[in-house]
Amino acid sequence: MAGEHILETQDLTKEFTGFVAVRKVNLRVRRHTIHALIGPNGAGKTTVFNLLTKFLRPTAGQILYNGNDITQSKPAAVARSGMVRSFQISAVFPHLSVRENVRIALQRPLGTSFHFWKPERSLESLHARAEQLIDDVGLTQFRTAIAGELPYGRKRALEIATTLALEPELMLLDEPMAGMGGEDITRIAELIQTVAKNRTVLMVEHNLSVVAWLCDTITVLQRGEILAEGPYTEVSQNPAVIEAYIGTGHG
Amino acid sequence: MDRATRITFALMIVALVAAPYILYPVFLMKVLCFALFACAFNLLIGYVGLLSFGHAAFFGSAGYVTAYTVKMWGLTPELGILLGVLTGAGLGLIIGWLAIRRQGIYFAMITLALSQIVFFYAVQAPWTGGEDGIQSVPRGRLFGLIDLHDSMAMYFTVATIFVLAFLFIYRVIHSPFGQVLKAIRENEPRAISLGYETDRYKLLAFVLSSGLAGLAGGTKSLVFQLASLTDVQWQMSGEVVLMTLVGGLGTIFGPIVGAAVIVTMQNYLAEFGSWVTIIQGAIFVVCVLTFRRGIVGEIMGRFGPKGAAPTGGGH
Amino acid sequence: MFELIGIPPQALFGQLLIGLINGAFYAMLSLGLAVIFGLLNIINFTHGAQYMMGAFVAYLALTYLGVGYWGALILAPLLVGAFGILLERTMLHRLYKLDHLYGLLLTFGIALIVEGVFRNEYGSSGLPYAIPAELRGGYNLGFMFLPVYRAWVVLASVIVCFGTWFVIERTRLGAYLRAATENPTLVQAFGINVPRMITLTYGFGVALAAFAGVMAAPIYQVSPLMGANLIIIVFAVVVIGGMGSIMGAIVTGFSLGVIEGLTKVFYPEASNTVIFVIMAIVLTIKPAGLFGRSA
Amino acid sequence: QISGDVVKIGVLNDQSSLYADISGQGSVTAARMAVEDFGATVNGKKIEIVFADHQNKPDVGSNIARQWIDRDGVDTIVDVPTSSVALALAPLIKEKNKVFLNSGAASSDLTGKACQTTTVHWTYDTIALSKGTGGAVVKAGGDSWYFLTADYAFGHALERDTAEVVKAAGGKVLGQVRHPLNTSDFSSFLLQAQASKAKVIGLANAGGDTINSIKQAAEFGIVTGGQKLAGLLVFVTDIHALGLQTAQGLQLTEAFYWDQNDETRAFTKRFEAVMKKKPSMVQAGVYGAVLHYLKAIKEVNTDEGEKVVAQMKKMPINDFMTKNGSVREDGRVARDMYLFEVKKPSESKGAWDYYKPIRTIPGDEAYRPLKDGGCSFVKG
Amino acid sequence: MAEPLLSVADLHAFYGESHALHGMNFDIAAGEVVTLLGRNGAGKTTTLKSIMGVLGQRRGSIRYQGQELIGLSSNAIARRGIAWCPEERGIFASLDVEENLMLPPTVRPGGMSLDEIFTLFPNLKERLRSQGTKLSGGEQQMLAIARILRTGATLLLLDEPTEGLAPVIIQQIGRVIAALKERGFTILLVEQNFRFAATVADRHYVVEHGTVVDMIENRNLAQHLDRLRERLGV
Ligand SMILES: Nc1ncnc2c1ncn2[C@@H]1O[C@H](COP(=O)(O)OP(=O)(O)OP(=O)(O)O)[C@@H](O)[C@H]1O
Ligand SMILES: Nc1ncnc2c1ncn2[C@@H]1O[C@H](COP(=O)(O)OP(=O)(O)OP(=O)(O)O)[C@@H](O)[C@H]1O
Ligand SMILES: [Mg+2]
Ligand SMILES: [Mg+2]
Repeated sequence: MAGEHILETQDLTKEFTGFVAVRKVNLRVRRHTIHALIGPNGAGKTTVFNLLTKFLRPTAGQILYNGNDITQSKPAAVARSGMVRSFQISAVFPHLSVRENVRIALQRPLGTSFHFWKPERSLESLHARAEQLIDDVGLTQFRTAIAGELPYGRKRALEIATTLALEPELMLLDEPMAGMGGEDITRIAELIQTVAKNRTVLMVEHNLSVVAWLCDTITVLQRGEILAEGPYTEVSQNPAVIEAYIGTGHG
Repeated sequence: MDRATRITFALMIVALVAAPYILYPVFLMKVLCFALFACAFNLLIGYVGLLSFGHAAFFGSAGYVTAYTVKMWGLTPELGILLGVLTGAGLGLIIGWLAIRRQGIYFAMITLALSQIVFFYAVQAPWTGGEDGIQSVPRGRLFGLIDLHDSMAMYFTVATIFVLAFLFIYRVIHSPFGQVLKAIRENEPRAISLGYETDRYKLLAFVLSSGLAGLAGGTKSLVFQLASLTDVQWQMSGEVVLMTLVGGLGTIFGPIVGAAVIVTMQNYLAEFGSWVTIIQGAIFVVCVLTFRRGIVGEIMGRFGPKGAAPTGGGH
Repeated sequence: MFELIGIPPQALFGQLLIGLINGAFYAMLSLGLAVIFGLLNIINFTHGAQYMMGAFVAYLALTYLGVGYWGALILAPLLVGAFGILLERTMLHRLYKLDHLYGLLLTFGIALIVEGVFRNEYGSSGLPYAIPAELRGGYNLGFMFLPVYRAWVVLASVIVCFGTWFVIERTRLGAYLRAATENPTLVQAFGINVPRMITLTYGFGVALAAFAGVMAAPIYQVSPLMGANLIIIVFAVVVIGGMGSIMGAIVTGFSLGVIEGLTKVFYPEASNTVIFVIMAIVLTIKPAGLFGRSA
Repeated sequence: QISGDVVKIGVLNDQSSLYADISGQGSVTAARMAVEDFGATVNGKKIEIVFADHQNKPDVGSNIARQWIDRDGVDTIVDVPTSSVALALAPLIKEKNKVFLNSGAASSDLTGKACQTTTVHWTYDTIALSKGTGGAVVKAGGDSWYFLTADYAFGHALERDTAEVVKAAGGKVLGQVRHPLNTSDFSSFLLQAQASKAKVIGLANAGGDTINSIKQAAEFGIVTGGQKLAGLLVFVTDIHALGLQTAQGLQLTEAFYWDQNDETRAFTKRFEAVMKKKPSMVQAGVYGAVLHYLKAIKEVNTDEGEKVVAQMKKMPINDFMTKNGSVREDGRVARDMYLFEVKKPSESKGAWDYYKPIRTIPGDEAYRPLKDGGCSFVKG
Repeated sequence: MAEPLLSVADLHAFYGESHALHGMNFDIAAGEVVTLLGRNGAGKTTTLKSIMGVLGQRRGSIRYQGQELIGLSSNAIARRGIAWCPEERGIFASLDVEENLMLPPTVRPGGMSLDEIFTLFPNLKERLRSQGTKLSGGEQQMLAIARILRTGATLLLLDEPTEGLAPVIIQQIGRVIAALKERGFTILLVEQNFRFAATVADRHYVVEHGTVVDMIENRNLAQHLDRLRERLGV
């Protein structure tokens, strides 16, 4: 288990035809912390996520996860190694029930996922855990509902439950609160806090009060480059950040 | 199996046993072969959401291999069919490996393209006998014992093969593997982000499907004692799509019903001579316009539990 | 080095030119298919039948109305286009939200019906249609004899193709059409009458098929099945070009003609298969076809 | 000893595509006419006719045949164009000891390598066509050939047989190009044929392929350029589809033409009353075959295949199109064939007036000599 | 009070069998900025969809400038001067940013000019040539708003326009809305972020289970704050 940093990037760079979305980013995420990635729209946050989770290949630079270089590995491999993401545009399995959604995530560790000869019953052992996770995100009364018909906010909650099911060592959440009402926000925020106890969270979030409340470290991106880094109190005072992102008099 | 499925399955078995004493066995065997073929195809489209437009390649080439090995090398039928299955699966592995990374219509098209190349080979290769095909193939003795030239014996052999394959497919769909397939169909990037190498799962599904198609093709070539270009042509790939759709895409019994309907149609319409295609066309139009979820799909939609009905449409 | 392969250069020029000419045909045919798929998300398997109808209208117009080739060039697209609009209004429009499969199945069914009806009426071995007097004869290019009619085919096809391309890729109307394929609800909510627009587009695509049909009548067998044999190839062209990409269809159409032409010299048996080989290769390298917008 | 106390005749052919015009419903009508002329019964047993579409697919064909024989008690299967289907049926019918009266298929293998004691090949075959057309064309000075061949078994057979005839007659073959079935554009192949400088371009293909080749040959000035076309498998319906403007001057061999003599015209009149069009040689052949079959049954008073065919081989054939022909030991019907040339538009006196006779090829020279066929049960 | 610009009475809406709106009642006077607040799934989006006519099954009455909208097709409704910015943004992948921006036809004079739009959303100007969906989440949101400002529609339906936007941009949007109000636009705003809503709106309707359960004037928001908090569960 290498060092205090679970995730490190070195000069991470992504260029889209003639346009640099991420430029020489050196990101360090400390183990067992909640780390926020904020910045104006189009700063490159999602792109960074996509690079970290291998949904995009970097133009240059390296990614170290637990000390080993994962720059060349496949998305699924990365996920299996314990770094799991959620999506900005919510991602559930629309025609499966809420419980099945979570179960899909739970079944992988069983290692029977290629066993086309085993009966479905072999998965029922997972239901207890699944339902517990569902309760944790407050979807108890939706257990058997079809995911696609949940309102937007509920979908996000479900998505987080699925992500948690993988017992990730490092969670990457892209705007987990987007499109949620106050009540949900509070619940999810608390949820994140509890789960973060024994793991690490890297999140993109525009809701500054949430960021202030949850995050230990904050990295501000602008035009693909790191503008500032530090605890909220410090960063939020940084004039450059105020000018570029927070603006005057809280949104 | 849930109750409804159990009952239907039981009824199916009864029907299978009774049928040959009422209907013409060779015709029934044809239905069964195509039903099996359609089920194999449905495994892919219905449960992985992959539309293969090249399944004739597996069906047909398996037919050729079975016919050839039985006729020329004098293999026993079961060995011949086994080789057919392997051919289907092997070919499936190659074609699948090339195609699997493609999405939607492009997947359909690359499978079509590759199957057309197989077709070309079938036309050119000397051992397949051009458009004459491989003719008067001996049915031989099953396990060296049962003489399959007796059409009843042949029928019950085919029926057994069919039922076993059906159960196999059912199990695949309701296995842990099947669950992952469902997830992939619903939202692939999400499945990836949960740590599944979706391509591998799809490929395995593809190979299973093509192997089963091979089983159907091999069996058919014994039933008709003939392997011919018809079974490798793209029209055959089209036909199996039709059967599956008519019966009900993504329903476990749909393909069987679909195959039965289409084959019966072709069989009894044959006497209408030049009107066949018109009537056929009309039936497809009606199908699409009125009961789109296919016969079985509609029934499940009407009477079945909520959400049981397959989900027509989407991407 | 041509001699090495055993083909004198000028003969090869001839073959290349021929290829280009056939390419013009593929381009014209696939164009309609591409337009329809691109804008309606329907794989129009009736296209072959509609192409055939075009040719038949030409024949019927000549024998019963005494309307000649040039008249037919106008008449056929109008009539067949109208037929297309009828189809769209009565059936196709119910399928847009569904999977491609259903559109494909429906149009395939319609194709069967149409071809069946024509066969019952006019038999399967076809009907005569002569090259119009103005376009008989040919030019001697030294390395080959170029029939006037073929030259005309190329000219017409080039005009039609680029006209269509321009409208769809470079005009406001085109932008509406493209947007409507993605999210008709929203486009309509912007104040555009999407249903009507789509109907007309389908009519236009069908008209293109009919036009190609008339162009084909003098040089190809005019029979109920003339389209059935062609549709799959034309469809392949569209796919290689990238579904829905007009430019793709055009470029692929022409280049395919040439490649096919060469195959007819060096490995004639494979000349119907080469397209699929190319399709396989292209899709393996470029997942969404040459000009396709990958999802 | 008539099974099921009824003589059931199954007309199995292409009802819906390529060969529907030359066989199809027309053949059914011809069969009905034969039954009519024979009298509705044979030795007091009813005669019935059924028909079906084999879609030119061997498996569909053999499926229907099995069903007919096993379930519906059909005693003979008639017509069956498309060599591949015919070749698939011959052994099947033999196994069931029924009779196969083939009129529509071209392959000479039906009475050669693939011969069966229950097969009668009635109207024509690739050899007769190639001998007729090939021989005549070479005689007329067309002594260097280039083939446009459909890359299918029947195409190869047609090319092979014709090439032999040409060589035998002292001509030479300069080359051939094999095109896939259902090619729409032949200009490239035609250019190659042109480049070969051969005097004659032999079209060893059928249906749409032949029509397209001829149409485009005219367009590319092949004929005006001095080369001749020889259609090796051309039916009068194809000429109709081409129009005389394009087809004129083409030489071809057929076993029957509606406008040959009073008898043929009489038959045509009756046929046309039902079908609204002229009969093809295949349809005419079906009439002859069925009539002869019924006569044979009358004699032996059984419908067992072997016996009936044996009897058919004993009796001479005489009907409106066949004059003292005979069924040879190998099942080949030996009868005169006719070489025609397509008229110029100016010569044609109206609809369907297409051919002018060139010469008659007597039955004994029109077909392959018995011994050369390699038919298993032909002794000596 | 004068005849309202838009008045919704006893509006019911359905998704297949599921009944999403159970008799909505509210109205908007010309020139007003009104928000619909409510929890997830309350029916806010559905309301906008019903007004826009993109949702087939709806009952009740929606009167705009005195004319009934129910029964009209959505394009007809748009032509009357109503524009909609959907929750999921609906940026077109097959169009580049500029085409996306220029897509909606002008239905009335008096829309914003491109320059004005670019001063509001500088990001867009830089990315005019790139494919619409290649924009970042937030950029897509800006584009979605920008394009309906062009058309000159007088009633704007904005569904969570601040979702996923950086505070600076949110403030910009706030200014835009203010500016639009100046020009006499009428705006119906769906919001979760009621702190933002408070800065721009005249009145707030609170939606619960597909009906309006409360209406609060922005000026006396202060005293009703707890009531609202408790309703929204903030
Ligand atoms: N596939 C792509 N091709 C071209 N440009 C892209 C692509 N993806 C993103 N970009 C550009 O890269 C920049 C960063 O995008 P990104 O999605 O990372 O922004 P973001 O920080 O997530 O913004 P937001 O908070 O609005 O989601 C944007 O300007 C976007 O236009
Ligand atoms: N496509 C659909 N099919 C079935 N039910 C739906 C659909 N869309 C929405 N609903 C249901 O309609 C109700 C209202 O949904 P709506 O999207 O209007 O809520 P909302 O207030 O906009 O929530 P959010 O703040 O998350 O956008 C919800 O209960 C939801 O479950
Ligand atoms: Mg983002
Ligand atoms: Mg909403």
